[in-house]
Amino acid sequence: MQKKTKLITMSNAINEALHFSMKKDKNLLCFGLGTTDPKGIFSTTINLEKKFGKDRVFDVPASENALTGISVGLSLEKIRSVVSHQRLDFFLLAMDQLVNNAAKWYFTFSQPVPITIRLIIGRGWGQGPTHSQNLHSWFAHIPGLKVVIPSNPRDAKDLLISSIFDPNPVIFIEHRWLHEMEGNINKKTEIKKLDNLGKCKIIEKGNKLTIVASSYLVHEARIALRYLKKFKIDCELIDLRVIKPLDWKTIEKSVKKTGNLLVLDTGSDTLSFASEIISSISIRLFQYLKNPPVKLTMPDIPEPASYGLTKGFYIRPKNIAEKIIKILNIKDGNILKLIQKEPNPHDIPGSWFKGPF
Amino acid sequence: MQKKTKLITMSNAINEALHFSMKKDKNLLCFGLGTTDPKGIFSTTINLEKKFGKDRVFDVPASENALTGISVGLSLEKIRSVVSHQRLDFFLLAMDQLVNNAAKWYFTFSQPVPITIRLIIGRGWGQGPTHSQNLHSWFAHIPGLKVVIPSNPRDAKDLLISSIFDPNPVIFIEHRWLHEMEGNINKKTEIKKLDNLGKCKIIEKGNKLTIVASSYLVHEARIALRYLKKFKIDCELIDLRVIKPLDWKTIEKSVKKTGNLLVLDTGSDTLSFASEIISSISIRLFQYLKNPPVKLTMPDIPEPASYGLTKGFYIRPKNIAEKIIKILNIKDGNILKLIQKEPNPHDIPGSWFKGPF
Amino acid sequence: MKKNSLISIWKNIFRIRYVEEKIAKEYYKGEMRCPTHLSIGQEAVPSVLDQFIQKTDLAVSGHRAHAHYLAKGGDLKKMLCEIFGKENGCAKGRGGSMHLIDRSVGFAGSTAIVANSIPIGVGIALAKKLKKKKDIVIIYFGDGAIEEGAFYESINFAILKKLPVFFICENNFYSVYTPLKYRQPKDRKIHKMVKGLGCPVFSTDGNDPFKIYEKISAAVKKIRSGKGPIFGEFYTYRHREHCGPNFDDNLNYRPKNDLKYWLEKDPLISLEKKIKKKKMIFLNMKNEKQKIINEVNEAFKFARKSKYPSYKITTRDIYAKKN
Amino acid sequence: MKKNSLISIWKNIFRIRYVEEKIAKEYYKGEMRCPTHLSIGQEAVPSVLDQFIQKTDLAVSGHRAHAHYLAKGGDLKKMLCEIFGKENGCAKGRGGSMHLIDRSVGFAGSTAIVANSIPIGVGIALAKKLKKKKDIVIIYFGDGAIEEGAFYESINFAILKKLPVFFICENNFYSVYTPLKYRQPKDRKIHKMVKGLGCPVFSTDGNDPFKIYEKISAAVKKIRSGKGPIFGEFYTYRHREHCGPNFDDNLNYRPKNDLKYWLEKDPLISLEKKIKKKKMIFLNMKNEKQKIINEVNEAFKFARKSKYPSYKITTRDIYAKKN
Ligand SMILES: Cc1ncc(C[n+]2csc(CCOP(=O)(O)OP(=O)(O)O)c2C)c(N)n1
Ligand SMILES: Cc1ncc(C[n+]2csc(CCOP(=O)(O)OP(=O)(O)O)c2C)c(N)n1
Ligand SMILES: [Mg+2]
Ligand SMILES: [Mg+2]
Repeated sequence: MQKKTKLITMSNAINEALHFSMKKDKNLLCFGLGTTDPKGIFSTTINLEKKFGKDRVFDVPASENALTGISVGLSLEKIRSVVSHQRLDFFLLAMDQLVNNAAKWYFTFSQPVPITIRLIIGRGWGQGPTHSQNLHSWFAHIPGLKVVIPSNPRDAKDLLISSIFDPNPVIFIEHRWLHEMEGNINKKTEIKKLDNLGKCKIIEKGNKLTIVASSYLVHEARIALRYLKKFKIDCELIDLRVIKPLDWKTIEKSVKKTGNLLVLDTGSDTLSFASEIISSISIRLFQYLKNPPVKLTMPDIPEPASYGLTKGFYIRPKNIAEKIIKILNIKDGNILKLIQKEPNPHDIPGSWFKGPF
Repeated sequence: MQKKTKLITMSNAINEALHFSMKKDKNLLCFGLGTTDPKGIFSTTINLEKKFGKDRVFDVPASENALTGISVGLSLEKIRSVVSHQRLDFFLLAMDQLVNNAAKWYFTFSQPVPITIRLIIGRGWGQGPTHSQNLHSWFAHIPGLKVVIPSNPRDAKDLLISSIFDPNPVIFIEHRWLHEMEGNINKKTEIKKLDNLGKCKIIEKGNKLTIVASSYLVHEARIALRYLKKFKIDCELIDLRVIKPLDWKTIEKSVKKTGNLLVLDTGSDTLSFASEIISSISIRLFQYLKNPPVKLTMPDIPEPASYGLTKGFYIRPKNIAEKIIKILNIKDGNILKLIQKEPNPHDIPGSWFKGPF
Repeated sequence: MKKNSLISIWKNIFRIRYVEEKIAKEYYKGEMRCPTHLSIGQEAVPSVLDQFIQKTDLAVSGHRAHAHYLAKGGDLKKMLCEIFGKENGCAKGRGGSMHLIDRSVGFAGSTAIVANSIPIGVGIALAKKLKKKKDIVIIYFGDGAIEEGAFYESINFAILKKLPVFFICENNFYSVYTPLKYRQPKDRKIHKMVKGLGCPVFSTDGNDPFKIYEKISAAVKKIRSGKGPIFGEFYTYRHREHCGPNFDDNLNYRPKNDLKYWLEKDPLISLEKKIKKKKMIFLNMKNEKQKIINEVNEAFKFARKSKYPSYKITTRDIYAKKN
Repeated sequence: MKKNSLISIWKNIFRIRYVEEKIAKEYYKGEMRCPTHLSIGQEAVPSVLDQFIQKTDLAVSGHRAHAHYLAKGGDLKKMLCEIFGKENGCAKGRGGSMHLIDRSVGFAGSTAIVANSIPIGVGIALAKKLKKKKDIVIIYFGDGAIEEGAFYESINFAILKKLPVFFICENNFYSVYTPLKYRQPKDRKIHKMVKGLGCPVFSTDGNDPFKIYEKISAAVKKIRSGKGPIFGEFYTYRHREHCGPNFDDNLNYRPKNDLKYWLEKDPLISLEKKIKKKKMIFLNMKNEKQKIINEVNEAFKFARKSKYPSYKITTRDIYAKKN
């Protein structure tokens, strides 16, 4: 029998989602800086132009704000579009169109605005203060937006397709360090079987503590958990996938079971999405919590460029394991002896990354 | 003996702060749409141009993004400026200059960026979805910004002066409904006696519950508390004043004392600043909390324009009192009988407001 | 200009004027509770444009949109209900005066942030072009809006993609109280500046229906032929305060001479004068006026009588549902 | 052009070229760990401008700023340390190649978001004007940056306020891999478009120091006299990939003919040819080269030897302190 799944990188999965969607919806457009260039936005838009033509797939002027409004205008005429930005930071130019138009249009005028905005978060290799900011909590604060943050190829593909066919504006956030990460996806995509946006996934089952993570941190958490399992410390790991609307049920069910909560976040600490989760859980499940909830977030500073300054800057399996052990009040000082430290070099996602961008 | 204080509206207090600061710092500029027009941004910029001249006080093209960058550029040459926007919503056009330049410049280049950005939040009288959004939690999420939200004339004056003379970019948020509210301020301003930004104020002392509020909600909370005092329910009310950097000490001290926390917020619920407070308190003072913390925020929808739809839309003393009574588990059903309901009309700050803006 | 056109233009102007005057007169009563930017004095351009466009042509606008909405055929009752905040409002009472929409006649929406519907219009035009429709898109905005980067980015894109957009700049010389000289280079002619961007342009007296007619006639034809966008600058003047029902020239922000000049060029009065001078007494002007007056009064009554939205707005209203 | 100027320009160009080539050559080693946009092929404009400006004149730039920084007199060691991420870096290692600064010579900062240092430069110019200084401000950017609304808003303000800004557009025909035709109207000349905005403009061959010299000489004089901004468009070409150390013309995104044309117009090679042709053998070119090579090699050694920042960066680093 043939296997129903295949191993694929996340950027290829995204590319497949775009091909699939453009085939399915003959009106769907795909544009943004770099969309048709030889590198195809880290390979995610490769061959789209060839396959679907210049009318539907095109490069654009550097005009992030207008382009966002243009995608809204298209959607009002029932033309969906995927607009890509190579860094989230560039998209700050477009907040007026995003918030005042895309997010509020349906509320104000009862006309849906199905657009998908892909934003890529940089990290490491000197990306520095203006190429690595993750503002997913900004987007989640805005009524009317949906916000998706996949952590693996399967989700990236499924959720991108779901985003595209959702009747609302969706912010789709890709972590640059995940692009080359491999994972299994179904060979065949059945659109009916895809989630509506708004489901978390339990990645590891466990009873002692609930860990909520998203994006790259899901992987760091898995490494930590795999390690801790050897010591019979079994935690539940939830991958958020979609942070707005949020699947509170899955998180609450898990916290009710474990009574302990650790939330990981790739954004700055103050007003991080982790804060939102801890706040809501504290409000609603106060009596279930055995210990104070804990978060592990990026500090309230931009990412510096220097290799020296980013050493120890990121959240690693060891940091996660430390928190877990502290929350669970495990005294054995030796447990953390062998856990994976920060790899060397620490500022690249893997040996495939040769810089510079 | 002459009184050392005087009664003054908040818009006059702001006007005084601007006059004071421009006199003190001969380089200080004040600009933004409407700055020199006959209405003077709700009277806050009246007479500045006459007093300090066209070079230092001027109206501008509708170019919010560039103007923000221009104020950053000025600051690099040691010229401070106050840039005013009649609605916060308009300022969404300027997020690139605010976040990528103003907020990150000092971190990146070790050169201070002393600028003050005044943003006014509309409410009621059909302001609707694009003239009434309060995004203070966005600003508080950004490393490098300071965020000030005064609730009364004295604070407005003192904090605006402190903001102007702070060496960092400060977002100064004024609630339109406070502009005509009166309060006592010192006749004489002594700059040395002013706070550095980052102090909360305890507005009412109490033992049963800590209420954290800001901006217009401080007044609604006061009404609720004054009412509840008659029933011997004494709560502590903290006015945040400056939400970044935040004076955690004052809040924590109060919660340690009362063991109960209610946070009010004029922003949308998800990722509201209330969430941040509840999250941090739950993390750090878990063992002190007698009951689950509670928040009262605006719902995750824009403000609608219609008089009909805004009925019951805002947070009022009654809503606050209800929450307090619920948290404290007070069973007397009659307590709330006489508390102030929503005034009629509910969509104006007072009879002084005749519309339309 | 054919007689029929003239009649229809005059009707448009008179009707808009009457609606706006009535709003102004009754605003003080406190029933129309929203920021309201009246079109009085600026009725001519949309009233003439109406001659050349169909329902399938789409229009977007900004904060001062009443005239654009009405001339496009937007439902008067729904507009008034919106301003009154009633559930029959064209935006269900959620938007108020600055957020008008009537998709059934091709009014695609007006928004309240300066210049922010311009990219929306360009996006709609891209859709029209991709669908190989002959329809055009009208984007209305003021002399202040062209100062926003959003305008510049949008028109660049429209030119680049040869989109069927009619950019209509109603230059009334002011952005709120601020005259052009504090906002734009001395001696700039906006249309010439836009020409430099690569867009065919024209300018004309925006209060003179005959001149407007001629210019717009040619422009719409050209845009419809697929040659790309055109930018028209129309000089005009608002009679009343920027936002609200009153006159505010007691504040002395506009030169008395200008004011006088433009009030004499009131599009309604001067058109009626011309009509009379040319002895083009058609049908029965008085009768026509009365019909319009009745219609408008009726609509006001309807709006007053209409209910406030009875539902409670909740977070369920924030997302569109899949169908 | 005086002989001294020519020598100095050639030195600038050669020095920048040598630095950039060395970065390119050694980038693969993985010590310079940041996105790096080389100026190779585009050295001429800043190298000539250097003749007309002082330290009190300030410059800002974007992602491709090495040449601008070096020609302005920016400290080479500090620049390399920044690229190597070392604590002696001009931005203490916080910014990397795209965030250069050297206030001591008037290089006010380069930033990495397209067009986003343009308003900063305009703000600095306003400060200069208010302080009645004779200094001018140089704003460097590319042909892509002019597509951003930020550019348009900024230049409007600079014209309006007659600010002493020299807008320098290095038009290398590409924004990353994307040619002008996908981004701007056909037949647009950027400088002509900008003229329409109300700014005096000129254009010239950005690889020919003699032509640049003539144009810049007049422009700087005029700007310094207080007549407001000038916009100069300089046609030039980048030799290597948009970001990174390699050649990438194997990807075939640029017409072979163009490439050939521009490589032949390499500012260093053609200048050296001209110098030789004119028999302007000055001093000892070989000697001068060696001096520069030694200096640069020395600086690389210094950067390599320098320490990574030894402090741990914390939230204490985020706010400036009152003094
Ligand atoms: C981005 C933004 N900035 C400021 C405002 C406030 N505002 C509302 S209308 C207006 C004037 C715009 O002038 P113009 O475009 O000429 O239109 P007019 O009112 O003259 O018709 C301004 C500045 C706004 N709504 N949005
Ligand atoms: C706002 C923004 N959009 C996109 C980018 C990605 N980007 C970096 S450099 C660049 C090209 C800009 O082209 P140009 O201004 O001509 O400069 P050049 O690289 O040709 O020197 C782009 C699009 C960015 N940094 N910022
Ligand atoms: Mg105007
Ligand atoms: Mg270029």
